[in-house]
Amino acid sequence: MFYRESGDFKTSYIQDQQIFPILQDRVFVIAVIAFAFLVVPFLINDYWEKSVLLPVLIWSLAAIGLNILTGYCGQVSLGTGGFMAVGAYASYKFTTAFPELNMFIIVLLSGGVTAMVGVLFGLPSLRIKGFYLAVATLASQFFLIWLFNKVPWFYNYSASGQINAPERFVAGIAVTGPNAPPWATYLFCLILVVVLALIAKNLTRGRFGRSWMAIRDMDIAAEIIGVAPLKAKLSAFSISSFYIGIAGALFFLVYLGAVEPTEAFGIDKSFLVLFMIIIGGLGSILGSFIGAAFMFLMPVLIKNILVNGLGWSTDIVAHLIFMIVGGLIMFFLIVEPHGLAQLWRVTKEKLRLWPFPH
Amino acid sequence: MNDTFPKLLIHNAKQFAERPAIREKDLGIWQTWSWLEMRDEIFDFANGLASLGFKRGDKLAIVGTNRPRLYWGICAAQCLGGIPVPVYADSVAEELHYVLDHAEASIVLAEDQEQVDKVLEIKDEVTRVTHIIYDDVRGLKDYQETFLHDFTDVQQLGRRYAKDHPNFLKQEIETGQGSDTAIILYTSGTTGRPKGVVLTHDNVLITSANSAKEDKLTEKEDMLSYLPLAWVGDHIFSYGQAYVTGMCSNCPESQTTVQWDIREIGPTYYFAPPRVFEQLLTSVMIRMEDASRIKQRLFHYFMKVAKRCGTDILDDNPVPFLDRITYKLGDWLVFAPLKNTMGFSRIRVAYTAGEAIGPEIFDFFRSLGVNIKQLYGQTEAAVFITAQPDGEVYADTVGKPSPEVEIKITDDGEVIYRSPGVFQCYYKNEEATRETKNNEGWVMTGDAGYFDEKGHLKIIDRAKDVGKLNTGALFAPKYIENKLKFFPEIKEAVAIGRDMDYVSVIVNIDLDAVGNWAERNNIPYSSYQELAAHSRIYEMIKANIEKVNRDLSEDSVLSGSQIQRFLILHKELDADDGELTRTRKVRRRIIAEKYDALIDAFYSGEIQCEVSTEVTFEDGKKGTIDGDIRIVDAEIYQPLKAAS
Amino acid sequence: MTPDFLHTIEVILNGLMAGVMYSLVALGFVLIFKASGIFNYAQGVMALFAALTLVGFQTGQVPFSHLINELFGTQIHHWGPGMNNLIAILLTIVVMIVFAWLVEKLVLQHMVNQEPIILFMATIGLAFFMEGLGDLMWGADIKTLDVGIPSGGSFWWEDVTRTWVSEGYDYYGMYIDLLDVYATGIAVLLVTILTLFSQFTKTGRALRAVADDHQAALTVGISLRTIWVIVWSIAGIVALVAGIMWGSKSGVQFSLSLIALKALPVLILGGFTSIPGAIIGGLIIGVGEKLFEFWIGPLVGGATENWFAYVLALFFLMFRPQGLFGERIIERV
Amino acid sequence: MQDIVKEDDILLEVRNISLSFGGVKALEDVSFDIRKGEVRAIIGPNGAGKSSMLNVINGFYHPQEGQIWFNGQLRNRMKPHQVAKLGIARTFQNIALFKGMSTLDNLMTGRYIKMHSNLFAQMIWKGPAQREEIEHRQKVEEIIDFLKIQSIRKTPVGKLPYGMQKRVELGRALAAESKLLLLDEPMAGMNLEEKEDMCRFVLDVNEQFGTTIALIEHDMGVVMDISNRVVVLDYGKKLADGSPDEVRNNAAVIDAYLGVSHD
Repeated sequence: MFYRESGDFKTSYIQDQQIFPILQDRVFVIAVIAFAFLVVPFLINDYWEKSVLLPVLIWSLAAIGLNILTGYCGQVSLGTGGFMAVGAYASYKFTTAFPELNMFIIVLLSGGVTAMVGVLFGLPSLRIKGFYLAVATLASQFFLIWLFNKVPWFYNYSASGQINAPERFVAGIAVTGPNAPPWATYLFCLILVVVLALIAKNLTRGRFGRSWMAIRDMDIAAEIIGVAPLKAKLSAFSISSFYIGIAGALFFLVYLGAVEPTEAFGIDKSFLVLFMIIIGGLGSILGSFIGAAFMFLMPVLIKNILVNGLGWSTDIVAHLIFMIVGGLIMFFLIVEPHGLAQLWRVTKEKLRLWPFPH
Repeated sequence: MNDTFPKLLIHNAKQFAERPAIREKDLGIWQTWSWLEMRDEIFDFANGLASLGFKRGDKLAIVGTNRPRLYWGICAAQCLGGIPVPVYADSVAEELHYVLDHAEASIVLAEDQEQVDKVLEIKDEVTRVTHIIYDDVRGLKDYQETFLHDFTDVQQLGRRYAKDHPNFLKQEIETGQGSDTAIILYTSGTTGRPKGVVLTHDNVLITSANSAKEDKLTEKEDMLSYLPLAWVGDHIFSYGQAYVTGMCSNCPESQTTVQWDIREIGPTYYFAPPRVFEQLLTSVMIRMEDASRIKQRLFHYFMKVAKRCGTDILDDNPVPFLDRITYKLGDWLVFAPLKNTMGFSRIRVAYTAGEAIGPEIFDFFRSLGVNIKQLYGQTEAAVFITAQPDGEVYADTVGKPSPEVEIKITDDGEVIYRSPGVFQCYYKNEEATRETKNNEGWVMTGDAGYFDEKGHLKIIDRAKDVGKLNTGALFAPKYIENKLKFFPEIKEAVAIGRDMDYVSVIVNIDLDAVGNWAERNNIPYSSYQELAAHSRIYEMIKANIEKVNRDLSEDSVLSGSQIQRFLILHKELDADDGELTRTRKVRRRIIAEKYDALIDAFYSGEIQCEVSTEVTFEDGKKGTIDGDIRIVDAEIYQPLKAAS
Repeated sequence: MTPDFLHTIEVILNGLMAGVMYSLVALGFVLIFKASGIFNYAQGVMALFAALTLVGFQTGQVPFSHLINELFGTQIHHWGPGMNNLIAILLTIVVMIVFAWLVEKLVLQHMVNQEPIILFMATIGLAFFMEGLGDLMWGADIKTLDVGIPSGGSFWWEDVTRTWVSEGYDYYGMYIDLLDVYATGIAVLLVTILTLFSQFTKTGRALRAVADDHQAALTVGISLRTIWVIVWSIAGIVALVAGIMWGSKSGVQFSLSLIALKALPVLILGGFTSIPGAIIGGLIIGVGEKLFEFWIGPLVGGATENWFAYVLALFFLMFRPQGLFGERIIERV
Repeated sequence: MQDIVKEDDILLEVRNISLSFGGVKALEDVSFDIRKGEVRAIIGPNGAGKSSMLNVINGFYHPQEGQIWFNGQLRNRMKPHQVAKLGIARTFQNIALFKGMSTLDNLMTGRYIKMHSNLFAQMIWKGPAQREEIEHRQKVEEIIDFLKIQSIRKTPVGKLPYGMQKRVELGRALAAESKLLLLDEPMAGMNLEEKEDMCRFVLDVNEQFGTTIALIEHDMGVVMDISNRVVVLDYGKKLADGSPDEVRNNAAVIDAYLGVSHD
């Protein structure tokens, strides 16, 4: 209905291969990003920052990470929580060890560390597939968490065993610690998320992305074509972990501020992110955002309505949410295994053909 | 003064330099050549031709579909003062043989393996052909013939040739003038051998320039070049007007992908024969059939709105404010998306011609805001004889004389004209030329027509088919039949009346249309015959005929030839029974013989008539259908205006 | 014998018994996987759910009482004194069967010939759903479960073992929880029943047929769907048993559902398709993690049970992906 | 084709290949060669070991005995993706396309070994990565044009009809611009018309790109017309080897096909 593609033709492969080939889409996306950068920072307040924007951004990042591994390369992982923890602890060590280091660099370094750990735990994927691998990744989940609990070096021997984010600045403005202004933390995350999302898109639409999808769709054929499974899978693991690590770092530094590993990065987080990409859409960057927003905001919304609205007791609502989430997962896997992203794609096709049905 | 296309090319390469000159959908994208690039491509090829010994006056035959390189071939030949001779891509070997031989072509530019094979097949008979050049190498790799060249190789030769003869091409182009022959177009004559229509640069240039000015075409236009290269229309629209205005012509990926390609390009300037629009309309209706309830509601509601005020808004006549609003809404919800799916979003000017277009088809597109207009033209006139100016568009006229065109109606009603576009002669066919063109340069169209009070030309029929009733009133069977056929219920109609007292019509109903009408009104029927004989159907047809009579009565010239009596034939007219040509044209003589009984009945005033006709079934068996056919009288209306 | 040695034996014994517990859960996985190729992550939650339901019946709780009270402001909690264990257990079994039927009806039959990994994720969803449901029905508070299985240390065994120690050491004997002993007994019983069932009943044979290949099953004349319902019911019952054991050992609470996670490495060791494998795998893990904790634990700060099983499984996978008893996977091209 | 050939005309040679799975013999002492630029057919009844032979050639299975010579050098125990780099591409009997991807992406993936831009270039996209992408897109488009699959360029291959999928898979193999192209029952399950198209394409590939082609078929029909030489396998043993006519008239072959009992 809104699409007017006629006359918007491609005279070069560059045009043909852009991320959003349709003019209207481009305009829309640019508008959204502009809004996020130029308008939101002036409207944002503490509530929106802490209970909506930051978590959604950060979870989106984690979802993108897992989607690269699971959605694009077809390797299911239940170790997301563990890898986020790695990112968090790495960032903690870096911030405390090098107080002067630029925060962006710190975050990226943490991602790098996680990437290496990811490769390590990715090795089994060369021998094993499917849920065998999924189970194997549990090892990383539990082992890593245990590690951060037991080895004092990680939490700088603090009595509580917790880690706390020190106050750090970007261009003289605090982006971590209690005094960081909402708009600053928000922009800090937003920049990272936007840039990283773009990079993820570039990777997935290029040579690497195709090798991953080849492995996912038909690993034998992929090998015939010359894709080395080792390279493809490990690169997927490392890049995926890189993203998840950064998400973990932000989760700790910017969002929570103080972290106790079993609490913050338990197995439930691994499942949460997995659900995000299932519902959002496996193999879709956009889906990662939608899924993250949905899975995080849906419970918040329900809580607001039932607890604040109808004054139900929180634990009952919590149970309800559990049921709803579980139900939704089954529903989506049955009805639309490609998630909300696919639903969006379908509607879009309809709109393009409007008023015709097909 | 740029009086030839090569000169125009040089000029455009300066003026429009980097603007797109031609595009082709190839390898997944619209490969584009700017005017500069196109000039160089053409010059290289021209030099190449020269180095193959192509001289002033030589003929370059061009066989294939719309491909940039074939268009370049036209101009390249003209650069050297040679004469391009496009040939229809679908013509079979002997047709090709005739043209190559008759035109004395010395070099053939062929699109691909298919065409090359055709040429090779007849190569030995057409001895004048010295070289064959092909555009698409696919499948031609291991052809050994030495006289076979790849287009790019020829261009290579050309570049070398240009080094040795730096000023050669420049001089050749200088020496060319407007009065030189620009092209020979062979008209696929319905009768006898095709005739080669000789047009000069002036012919093509001036008509193109005039018509382009009329529609204010600029270098910003995009047009889809998908009609046969060898057809004069394409030559004017995709070549003549393109060079004159500097606009861009776009070649589809292949003949089968046109509908997608047009959707992508979204031309601003477009030509299509009526049937194309007709097919589009039907496909729209069919596709809407399986749309959801709401959508259908939406669609039909807003189409009503469009019917009410769409055309007026297009011609910006006064329209009530509320209508404007609803139309805007409709445009956003239905019209614009619809045009988008058809590729009509950007159309500024679209033309249709060749035959009469159904009014409701015509109005459908115009009410959507697609500015279709009709024109009347001929190869002999380099197309434009008349055209409809913006804001003066009617379904039943072909418009006003184009600039610099004089038109007269002869005493027996034939349209004749004189214009700068008038062709020189039929190539090597003196007496055919004399028959069509007298020495003051007036050309016979062979069509009968007249000017209505708005000053628009109306074509009513082929001149030879037009006759008179005994009353002396003018009688144009085709005109009447077409009007009848525009009703979906009527499939075929045969009007009788030449040298009779009044007009009578034999009608064939459309089994599909009437059939499901019958189902909806639960009228049971087992066969065409049964349905045809049904009284309700008769009523329906009668109503249609009377509508036609009313139109006719308003017509200053034809009001005398209203339909007095009609019948619905008990069988469908069929090519297998020789009643129609394979192209579904009515064979009047045969019908007159076959159904003389009916015709007598018409004029002996009977209301009932027994007939028994022989038919051929699908399996070729013969049989007879007997029928007892009712003949019905129709209302005749008083002429509104006295015949002029 | 030195006390250290005896300690080690004690650890091993405890390990074995813990292992039996794992095996009990793993058993449920294997059953379902063999019959339907589904890796049922929800098995652990099923145990929790079963236990909750059992307690609910025993104590005569009103299902969904919290929700009802929330909605209508009522104050109902119990409908009566409860019922005796046997009836409660039978009722719970019925519930589990109904549940199995529902799962097949609402989920599985819509997911035939989906990739295994998708089904796996679906069962994760199922697990979440049931967890929410269980808590909503019976309340999330920790409940004690007692079906009359004796528990506590066995003094007789303490006395016996005390005499084993060599002269000159003072040793107080080995501690073994009776519950574990009974659990082991019941586990053995259960396995034998299952084996008999699958050997000597028509349905049992059908189940095995399905395990081999689905087409074959159809020719046996039992529809795949009934098979699945049966298998899920059995798995449900197994879950109940496991639930009772764990429940009476450490109370009925959320953490119960986590034993599912512990069962996964067991399966990897034992192979997804082998009942004996599941049992032996369970024992290995049980003994392994206890010993590891006993020897290495103190050096690295303890709590190694959290991960030992998984890491063990991980290394194991590297060298024998198909597990101890699983069939060899041959790459078809 | 003359029968005495110089060493360097031979593209691939298998010598005394024996392969067995846990006692089950799939191939027994099979030897034959494939010459540069020829169309070589490997035929035989179902279960004759044809596919196993292909799997040996591109490194899925490693024979217990025998050698494989490619382009004049011995290669043993190579992984499939290494074999691909040597320049051997193949299609599969039961189509093995990347269902989740469009036709275009499938073909682009086919060029994987030809592409080299590194991770960081890929991340930034603009610049080297994009340049490479486009250069290869052109190549792929030529193949799309060659196989006449323009209209399905952007359709997910999962949605395509069987015949089309076969064609796309051929395209993916072509995209690798390999020296040797292995086709595993390219015409299986096709109607006559599709078969003829496929034959046309196979021959065109062989003529236009000069690619050496080895194809497997279980029915003799079509293959005989398009192949220069035919090797016949049965029960894992080589039954005959030679020109189509020789093979057609070979007694043993006739038995194998008319199903005369083996003893």
